[in-house]
Amino acid sequence: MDIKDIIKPENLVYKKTDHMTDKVLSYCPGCGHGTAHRILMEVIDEMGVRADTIGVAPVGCSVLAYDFMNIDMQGAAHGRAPAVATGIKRCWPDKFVFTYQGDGDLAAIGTAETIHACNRGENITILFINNGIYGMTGGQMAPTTLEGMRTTTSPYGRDLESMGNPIKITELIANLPGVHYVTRQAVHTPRYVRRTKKAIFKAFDIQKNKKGLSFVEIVSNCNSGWKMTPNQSNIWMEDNMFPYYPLGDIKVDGKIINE
Amino acid sequence: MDIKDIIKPENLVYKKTDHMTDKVLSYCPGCGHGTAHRILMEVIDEMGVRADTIGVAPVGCSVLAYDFMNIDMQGAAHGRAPAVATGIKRCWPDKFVFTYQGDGDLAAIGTAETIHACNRGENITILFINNGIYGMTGGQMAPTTLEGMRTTTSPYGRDLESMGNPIKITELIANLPGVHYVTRQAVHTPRYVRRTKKAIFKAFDIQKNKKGLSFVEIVSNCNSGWKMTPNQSNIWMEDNMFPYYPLGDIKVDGKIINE
Amino acid sequence: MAKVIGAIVVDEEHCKGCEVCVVACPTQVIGMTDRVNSKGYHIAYMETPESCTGCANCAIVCPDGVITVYKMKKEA
Amino acid sequence: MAKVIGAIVVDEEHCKGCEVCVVACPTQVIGMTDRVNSKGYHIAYMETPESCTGCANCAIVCPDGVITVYKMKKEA
Amino acid sequence: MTEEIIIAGFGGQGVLSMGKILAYSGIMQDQEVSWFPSYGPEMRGGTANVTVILSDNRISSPILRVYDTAIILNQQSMDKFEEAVKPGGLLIYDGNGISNHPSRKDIKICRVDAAAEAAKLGNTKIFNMIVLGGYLKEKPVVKLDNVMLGLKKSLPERYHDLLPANEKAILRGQEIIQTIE
Amino acid sequence: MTEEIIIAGFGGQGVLSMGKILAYSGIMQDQEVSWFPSYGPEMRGGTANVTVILSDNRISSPILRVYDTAIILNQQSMDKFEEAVKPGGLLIYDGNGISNHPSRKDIKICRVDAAAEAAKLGNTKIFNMIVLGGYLKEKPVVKLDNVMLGLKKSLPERYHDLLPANEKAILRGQEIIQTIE
Amino acid sequence: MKEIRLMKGNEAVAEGAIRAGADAYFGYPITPQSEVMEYLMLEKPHERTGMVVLQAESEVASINMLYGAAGTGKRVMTSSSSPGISLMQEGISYMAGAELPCILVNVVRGGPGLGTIQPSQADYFQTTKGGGHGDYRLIALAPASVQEMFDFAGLGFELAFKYRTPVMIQTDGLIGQMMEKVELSEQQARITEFDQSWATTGKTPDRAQNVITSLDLDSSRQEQHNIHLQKKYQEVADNEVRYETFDSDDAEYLFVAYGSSARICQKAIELGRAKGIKVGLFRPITLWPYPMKELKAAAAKVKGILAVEQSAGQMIEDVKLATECNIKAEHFGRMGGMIPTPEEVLLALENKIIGGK
Amino acid sequence: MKEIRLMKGNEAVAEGAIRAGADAYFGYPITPQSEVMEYLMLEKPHERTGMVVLQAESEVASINMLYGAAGTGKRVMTSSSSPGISLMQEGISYMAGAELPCILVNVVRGGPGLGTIQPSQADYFQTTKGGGHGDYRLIALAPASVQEMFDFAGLGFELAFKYRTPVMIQTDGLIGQMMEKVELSEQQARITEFDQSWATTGKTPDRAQNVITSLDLDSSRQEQHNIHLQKKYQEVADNEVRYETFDSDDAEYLFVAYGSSARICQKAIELGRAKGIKVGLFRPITLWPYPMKELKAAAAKVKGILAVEQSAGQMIEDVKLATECNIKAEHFGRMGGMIPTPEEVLLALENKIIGGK
Ligand SMILES: Cc1ncc(C[n+]2csc(CCOP(=O)(O)OP(=O)(O)O)c2C)c(N)n1
Ligand SMILES: Cc1ncc(C[n+]2csc(CCOP(=O)(O)OP(=O)(O)O)c2C)c(N)n1
Ligand code: SF4
Ligand code: SF4
Ligand code: SF4
Ligand code: SF4
Ligand code: SF4
Ligand code: SF4
Ligand SMILES: [Mg+2]
Ligand SMILES: [Mg+2]
Repeated sequence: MDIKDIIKPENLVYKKTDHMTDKVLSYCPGCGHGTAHRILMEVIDEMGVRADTIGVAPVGCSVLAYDFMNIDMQGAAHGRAPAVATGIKRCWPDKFVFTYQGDGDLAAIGTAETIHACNRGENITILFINNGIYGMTGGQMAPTTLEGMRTTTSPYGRDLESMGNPIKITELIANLPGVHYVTRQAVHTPRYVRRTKKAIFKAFDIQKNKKGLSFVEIVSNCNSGWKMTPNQSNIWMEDNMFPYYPLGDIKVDGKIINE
Repeated sequence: MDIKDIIKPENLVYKKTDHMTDKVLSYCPGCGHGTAHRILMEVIDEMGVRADTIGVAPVGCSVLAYDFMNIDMQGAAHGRAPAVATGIKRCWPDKFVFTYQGDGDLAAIGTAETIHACNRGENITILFINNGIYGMTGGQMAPTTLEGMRTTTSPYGRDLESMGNPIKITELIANLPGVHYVTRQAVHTPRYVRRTKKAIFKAFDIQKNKKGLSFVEIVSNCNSGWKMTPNQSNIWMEDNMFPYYPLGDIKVDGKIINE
Repeated sequence: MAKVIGAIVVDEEHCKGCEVCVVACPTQVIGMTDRVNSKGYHIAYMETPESCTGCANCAIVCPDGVITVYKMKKEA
Repeated sequence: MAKVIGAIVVDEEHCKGCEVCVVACPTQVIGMTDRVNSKGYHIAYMETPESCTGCANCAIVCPDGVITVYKMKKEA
Repeated sequence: MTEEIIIAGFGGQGVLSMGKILAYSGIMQDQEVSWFPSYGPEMRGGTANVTVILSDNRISSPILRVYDTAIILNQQSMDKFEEAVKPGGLLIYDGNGISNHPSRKDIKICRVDAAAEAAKLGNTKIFNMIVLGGYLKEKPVVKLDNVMLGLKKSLPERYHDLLPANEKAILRGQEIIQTIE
Repeated sequence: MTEEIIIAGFGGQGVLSMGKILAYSGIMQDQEVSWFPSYGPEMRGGTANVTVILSDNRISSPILRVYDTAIILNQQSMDKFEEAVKPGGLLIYDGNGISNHPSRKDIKICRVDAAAEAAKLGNTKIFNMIVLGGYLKEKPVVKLDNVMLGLKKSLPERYHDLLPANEKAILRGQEIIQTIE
Repeated sequence: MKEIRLMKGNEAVAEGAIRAGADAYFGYPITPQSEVMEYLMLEKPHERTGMVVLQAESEVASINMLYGAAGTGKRVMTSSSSPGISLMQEGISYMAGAELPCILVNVVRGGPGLGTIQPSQADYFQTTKGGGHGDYRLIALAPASVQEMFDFAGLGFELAFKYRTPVMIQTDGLIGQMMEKVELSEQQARITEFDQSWATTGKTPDRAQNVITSLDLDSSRQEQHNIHLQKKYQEVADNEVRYETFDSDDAEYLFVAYGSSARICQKAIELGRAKGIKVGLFRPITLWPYPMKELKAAAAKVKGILAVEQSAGQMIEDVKLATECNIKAEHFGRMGGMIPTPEEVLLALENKIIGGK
Repeated sequence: MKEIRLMKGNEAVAEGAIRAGADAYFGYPITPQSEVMEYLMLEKPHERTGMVVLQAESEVASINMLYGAAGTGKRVMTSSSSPGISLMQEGISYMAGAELPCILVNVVRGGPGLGTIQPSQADYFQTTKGGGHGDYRLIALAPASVQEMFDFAGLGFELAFKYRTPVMIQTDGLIGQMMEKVELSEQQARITEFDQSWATTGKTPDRAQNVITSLDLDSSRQEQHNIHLQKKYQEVADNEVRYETFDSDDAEYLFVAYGSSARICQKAIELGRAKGIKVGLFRPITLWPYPMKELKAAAAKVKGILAVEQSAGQMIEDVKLATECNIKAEHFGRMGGMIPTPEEVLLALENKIIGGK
């Protein structure tokens, strides 16, 4: 049977959503940012809420997110996306507002804004891409960098004594009463992509029902920063990141899940 | 027996430590700041470590702490005391370094500096005076202001929906591995003053032994901001603050205490 | 029994040759071309098209979203 | 049996009249003067000096640290 | 007409609100007014003062070095502001707690023992209204009607039952003020 | 002597390090040098270029509009920099991936197919050294000895075993470069 | 009937914002301006007009909340005092770069550092020359009365939206804390149907996505953006200069002063004229754009200028640039929260300008 | 033997700090200056000299760590680029107010806002006029070569401690990212026995407590403190002006430019002189104190000045103030990360100054 017979509009199974623009993603080959972008846009597409959605891009590799997500967006200052989102949401309580932030952005310079938006229970969704490094600026140590991990500012490996502990900000904010849903996911295999998409769906649903803040962490690779090929980096991530940042729901319906 | 016979140097039982200056405290009558200052100075006095101690004052009612504590001190920018203390301690690892901070200072504007100094496990001591209000600036709502509490910026009572939840920053930072000792105390009765002093002793001892960060919260009154007499405010504090901010050790020897 | 058969189309100019799709395909359909596109990247392609089930795993996981997937029932 | 007897000295100019010491004293020794100091504050004083045990509770809790405490054994 | 006044005393004496009532009264009779307080945490337990200007014309500087009238309610303020009264001006003070009485000869000095009077009346809250009454006796820059209107404006509605007591206090102040030779 | 060079190509082609070796070589023979790269995230997968200046005198501007020599390693760079060669100057390029070959008549144009050669030698890492060799054949601005010293300086010690391969590559570049009419 | 009230400057700017139809206020307490938010909270503007008021966790959060809300086309305001305004500098630069309208209020206090809480005008440079990074300008309005505190809220929004740029209301503890009579204008409706051509309110099928950003990694496009900004600033400079003069017609000497210093100078003029000194006042109302041409013209008619500013001498630079150094011009000021008296100001004129060589 | 290296500007300032005996560096990554901290981390200065290097959680934290360490008498440095420097403004004002010595490095990029990561000089106003609040000044050194990046670390500490004031090394992405030959000076020992008369190192019985603060709620004392600061700044202005001239002896026209623009102007001079245009360069090395007298003198000998700056025109104000508007002076610059070429600069001179009326 000829392939041409299969490739027909009526047989279409999967195609990039038109909520993504046609621009070439500025990400390195194999970087999880692209996948995360796409499934987020799929959710907005499938929920049919583009006209009611305002996204907030961070400063990080995804600083140009608005070049790729074909929705209304604002570029926030480094770390301040939750404050920007608060400003938007308070004026437009019926719109969907999300932030998309890296680990440096959310867990270093933006710590106060993150904690307080969560504590106020702003009815927004935070997407948190944790790749354990500052990708954008060339691979410096992030608050989430693992012990012993080499980065350009921890060239001999992160030393807990002098550089502090990799922070589990997600577990931390889960303790705040204003936070309704907290989960940690990944996008490096089809299975996890599907799960993460479901989590994002859930987060937007919570926002729709005005139940408070939802927080979706995506543990992701930064093959450039980690100095690996994409597939190597995904394996390394499973072996090293997931044990420290275990995947799964952390808080559901306002209640922390205790394993 | 005549009182004059009792009031003799050899019968002296208690006297303000000379580690306090003779200046009149700038605090309102009955404010807990004064007591907290004094027992802190007593600890430094009794440990004999004045020559090795550098304190960091915040911006808040205790902005002039250095006028009253007769030790070397720095006045930090609002909220930044933990960063200032980090700067000092990293250069002088063998000195005792403490910060003395209000709830607005530590838990609002200074959230990021607090969390990250704790997360790095800086070997310093943080004294945290939680009076549920911004005393200095005239009684505005603080992050720790209780639900329903009236302040100049919550004149109809704190509304959780729009103003967020009173934050338990102390429980939050107790989750961070760099933090060794966390306790919540009070200074409104002699019994609690003695306990709190012991806690401060312990904190300085931990610092001496380089075990990591110690964090002593003191739930205190702000009778001016609360618009009560001092004794009224202390009763109100017991009835309202303590149930939400329960006293006692939260983390000891690096382990969280579970009741 | 009707067997399902699939096919993928890779946007060759936009493929970045990351090979994430290669390991994601449950039936090892995908290989990489020797030639490169104008950006200098090798390109994913169906090396064994007959094994494609149209499961879309490759497309779902492709960071650049350059894979389109088709599927039809093939009469046995 | 040697009974203990105490006494307190209040720095009158620096007392702020907050009355925290009053409620802290286990033997209700302390009262407040009618007169005020130059700052306009009433001043804590020993209303019933004979009850003072020199326990220092008042001094420990005085926010302004203006109480000095003395104590001696009184032969019964 | 322009009247430039400083009112100075302890934080709790109602200095600022007295100035506010005066300013409101001026507005009630279509005057220009300005009111500038000392502010900030140093007020805590310390002194407080407020500069009030009433004028028929646009007011230039809201802060001044010399005043037509100084109303002085404690010793610190006396030390600071006795010299600031313009020659020919007026100084009013409450004798309570004053150890060094004013001694200038080129100004008019009046004494209104409002603290004692308020204590006598068993209502320390009206202290500042007694002082105000004394002042208005000496300088009727605003009409009593307008003062009462001003008071009404500046008091929250729930306190309006206190208006009569305040009026009485003003009248009492007018009675007890005395000129010192 | 002053030689102003632009080296331009893809991010992964070793453009910056080639410039660095050149600069180091200059230092080895006591010249003044400057090296200014394009920088930042737009380099990610994009183009990279570096301006290198070697001179016997203090160097003024480290960035230029026109160059004595342009070394061009992809089509984008060709589009951008062919015009930037000074009349009488030199343009060296690798033909791999070039669709529009340079056409200027007022400059010297040389081609060094380093990519193909490197592939032939089975070591893509020496690509830029082959190019460098070609350049040095045309403009021996630095002596080979000094280049080798420069290489040594700019390579971390643990890579010093690669020095012979690099030297060979330079020599090979000198052989394969050809002038285009 | 005119609605007249006795208000603090801080309260007036808050009421002015409500009445101008502000959509949101985000702020953080700091003396001497905390009454702005306190007044708003007490007034429940959410019930009056639907206006949102939120106490942020810091000034950094405030300015970024402003950014977010402004980016959706809303009329937003914040207020702070010197140290808090310094913390906002990154955000202010972002808002200028992203062309977001808003009102910032700086109730200046004495610096540097924590300084004092008393009035000062030492943030002139910060506001007019660029406290943040990059080439941008703030329209800076300097009220000299409580009435203007009220009025400039409305004017501020008008200018901010006309030019899509942040407007600073630059005042100080004196104007913020003092009470004066204010004539209130009527409540303007909040604008709910507005020009959303640039605002991020949700992409609808009939238009392309809207993006709010100050980033363009492509330098030549970034330069084009900067050229666009500079053109806009030129337009503002051409059209929005505001100033006022007093007793300047026959003046031989001129005070140049803004805000509270202008008020003090007016009294000094009264005192001076009583002594026979013909002195007038030139009062810039817009600190940027500075009334360059207008001051130059005014200066041409006098013998000397005393620039009075509660600072070590900042505005004097603009006075010199405006007058092209063609006239004797000196600075007089007090620092650290000290307010000059009218007498001092007059004396300085006599010593530095009239008596000076 | 001289130690010679090929280094980036960013690396040179880091190595310069180590060799000048720096005690600590606190910083946060940002392009185009991240190599400063990366270099330090790689060099393990803790092992070389005992110097502490810590990556902070933000620029706000960095500057306040600096404050703490500097308050104990230590030699401390941070570096950042425009948006990060804006975030430090409160802290910088505090350090100036508390009279704390330190080195700040601003590797300027295009703004406003997030802007671009390419070189710019548009933070001149921020650094020289006061980005933070209150009356304070930074000593601002503008290196024009990698060698000076190295040298000015040492010079910076010297000046910072001589005057107890923060020193800004104001540079840009061009100088930070380019490599040149650097002659390294010898390692200076870290100073462990230093003047602790003011530093907070723990109160000993032989001295009163030391306090580091910028607060004084008493305005008259705060004013005294400000007067003290102003006197100090005057002393700096009198003694620390640095500048350099090129080809100015016979020049009929002058470029005035600092840092990377000065380098570009030098090439423009080569091109200009080749065409017979007698043009020279006046290069301020200290941006504050600005070489006022020196530029005035130099200007007296020429027909016109072109101020070249990668901005919309900031330094031009100081050029005008220095020359008292007595000479034709125009600004030429590019913005948003665009670097002018020597050819453009020369053309601008020909059009705006030589050809202009
Ligand atoms: C105020 C400020 N400080 C620093 C930077 C530089 N900067 C840009 S992105 C970034 C970190 C990015 O890391 P992360 O948030 O983890 O995102 P990633 O690139 O890894 O996705 C930094 C420090 C900046 N733009 N602004
Ligand atoms: C950057 C900055 N923002 C705001 C302020 C104003 N301010 C001074 S103290 C304070 C809050 C004090 O409250 P808290 O920390 O709880 O201390 P307390 O007075 O209650 O002891 C604020 C907001 C400031 N000084 N600096
Ligand atoms: S640097 Fe890392 S995070 Fe950024 S695009 Fe590349 S792989 Fe992704
Ligand atoms: S305002 Fe409150 S916290 Fe401050 S001194 Fe008074 S009682 Fe204490
Ligand atoms: S995952 Fe996508 S980009 Fe990567 S190789 Fe496959 S098709 Fe190409
Ligand atoms: S659709 Fe499924 S089977 Fe076909 S190539 Fe993709 S992953 Fe393989
Ligand atoms: S010492 Fe003890 S008994 Fe004596 S007055 Fe004080 S509290 Fe009372
Ligand atoms: S507690 Fe101290 S200040 Fe308060 S009344 Fe007693 S003695 Fe006076
Ligand atoms: Mg990251
Ligand atoms: Mg508090």
